[in-house]
Amino acid sequence: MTIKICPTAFDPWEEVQAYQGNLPGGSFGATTVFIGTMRDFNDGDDVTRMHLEHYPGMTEKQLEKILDKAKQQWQIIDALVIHRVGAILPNDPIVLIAVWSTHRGDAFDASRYVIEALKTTAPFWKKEVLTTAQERWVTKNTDGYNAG
Amino acid sequence: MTIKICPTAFDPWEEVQAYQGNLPGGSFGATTVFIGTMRDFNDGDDVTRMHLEHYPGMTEKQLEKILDKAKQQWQIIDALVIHRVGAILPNDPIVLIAVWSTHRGDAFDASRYVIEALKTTAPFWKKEVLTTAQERWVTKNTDGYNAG
Amino acid sequence: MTIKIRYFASLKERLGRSEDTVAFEAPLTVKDAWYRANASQALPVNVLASVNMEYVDLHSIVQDNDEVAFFPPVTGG
Amino acid sequence: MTIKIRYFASLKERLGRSEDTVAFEAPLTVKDAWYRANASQALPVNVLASVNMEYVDLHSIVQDNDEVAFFPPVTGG
Repeated sequence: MTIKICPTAFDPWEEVQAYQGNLPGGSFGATTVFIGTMRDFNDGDDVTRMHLEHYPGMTEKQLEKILDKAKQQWQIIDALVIHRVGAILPNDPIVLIAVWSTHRGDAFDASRYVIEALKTTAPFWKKEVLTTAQERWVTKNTDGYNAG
Repeated sequence: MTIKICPTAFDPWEEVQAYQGNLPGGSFGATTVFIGTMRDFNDGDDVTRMHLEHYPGMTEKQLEKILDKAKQQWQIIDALVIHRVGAILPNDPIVLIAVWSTHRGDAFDASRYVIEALKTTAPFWKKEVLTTAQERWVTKNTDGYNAG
Repeated sequence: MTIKIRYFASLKERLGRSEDTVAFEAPLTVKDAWYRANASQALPVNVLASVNMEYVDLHSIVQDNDEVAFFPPVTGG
Repeated sequence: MTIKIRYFASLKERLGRSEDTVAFEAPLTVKDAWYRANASQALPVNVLASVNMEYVDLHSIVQDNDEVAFFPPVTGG
């Protein structure tokens, strides 16, 4: 289980490929990856960049708790969570959640759990900069099950 | 929407990276990837390789129907499905399902739907070769929701 | 009128062949087509059937030049 | 006894500072700690609070040297 808070841009596919290369081959049957990417629009406005603030120390602690709970509930072989902080541009990956398991049900359910728990309990905050140069804090996350 | 039936080994991360490179940047907020990988054990036996048979023409047709249904049910920007056929070794990826959407709920639900529908309706059949050189057809897929 | 029948996977191995051609004159169901080609073999339990690469039930009527297929439950993914 | 209070994101901007130090003698709840540091500011609706990087409710009692934090609903991912 690995958690990375990442102050610079990362390539999600290279990260997952490299991480999987260290897992014992033939042991896992299912891998799920979720990637949240910065869009260039939100709530009807064009967004030029974003600043992502976090609470160093507490963020890692909360992410570890989330992965521990996932591991208690599902049969997980390994998991990787990467989250960007700092200045973010449209099309940059913000979050990566990868889960390896024997059977697909565990990988799907665990990765869904991890992203929902992260969005409600991991201390990260987004501030958007619009094309009008106006800045605004994102005040709440959308519901992942009935996303608007 | 792209479907590939692939007679030789493929790198799932490079496939997704390349495919995503052709999507308009900033348009999608969520990407989910599911990869099914060949394990070196099944039903308590060590498996040395596998042969994957399909019904050329019908397989593609059924996969297209599955993606069309997913597109009717969820807000999907794009999707990529790759499935191996032929001789497969442990640790080889067998299937890749990638879905791009604006919000995560759609990507998660659609990719889950696609893998479950593929496993019940796409004409593929697996034959395992055990370390004992014995060959056996896999007779049914596990349930993805309560995988044993 | 003729149809082609194709077999896949364990069913193909068990029958020892991958296809048959069946000639017919009166309306024929998919099930009838099986017994024309496999008089001595009961239609396997859980068998799936398609006509022109679409799933059908065993009581569907086949047409001239149709491609009928029989195969075991699918196990891809 | 003293605690450190930290503020994050929009709350930090609104208050115009990122931390306070509060000295106390009698038992103090998290909510009390807020009013010691922000006498004139009502505790924001929906505010989240932590003590030593674990979520707590506003009636938890703080201890000497605790790190208390207040912040708006989280919006990562």
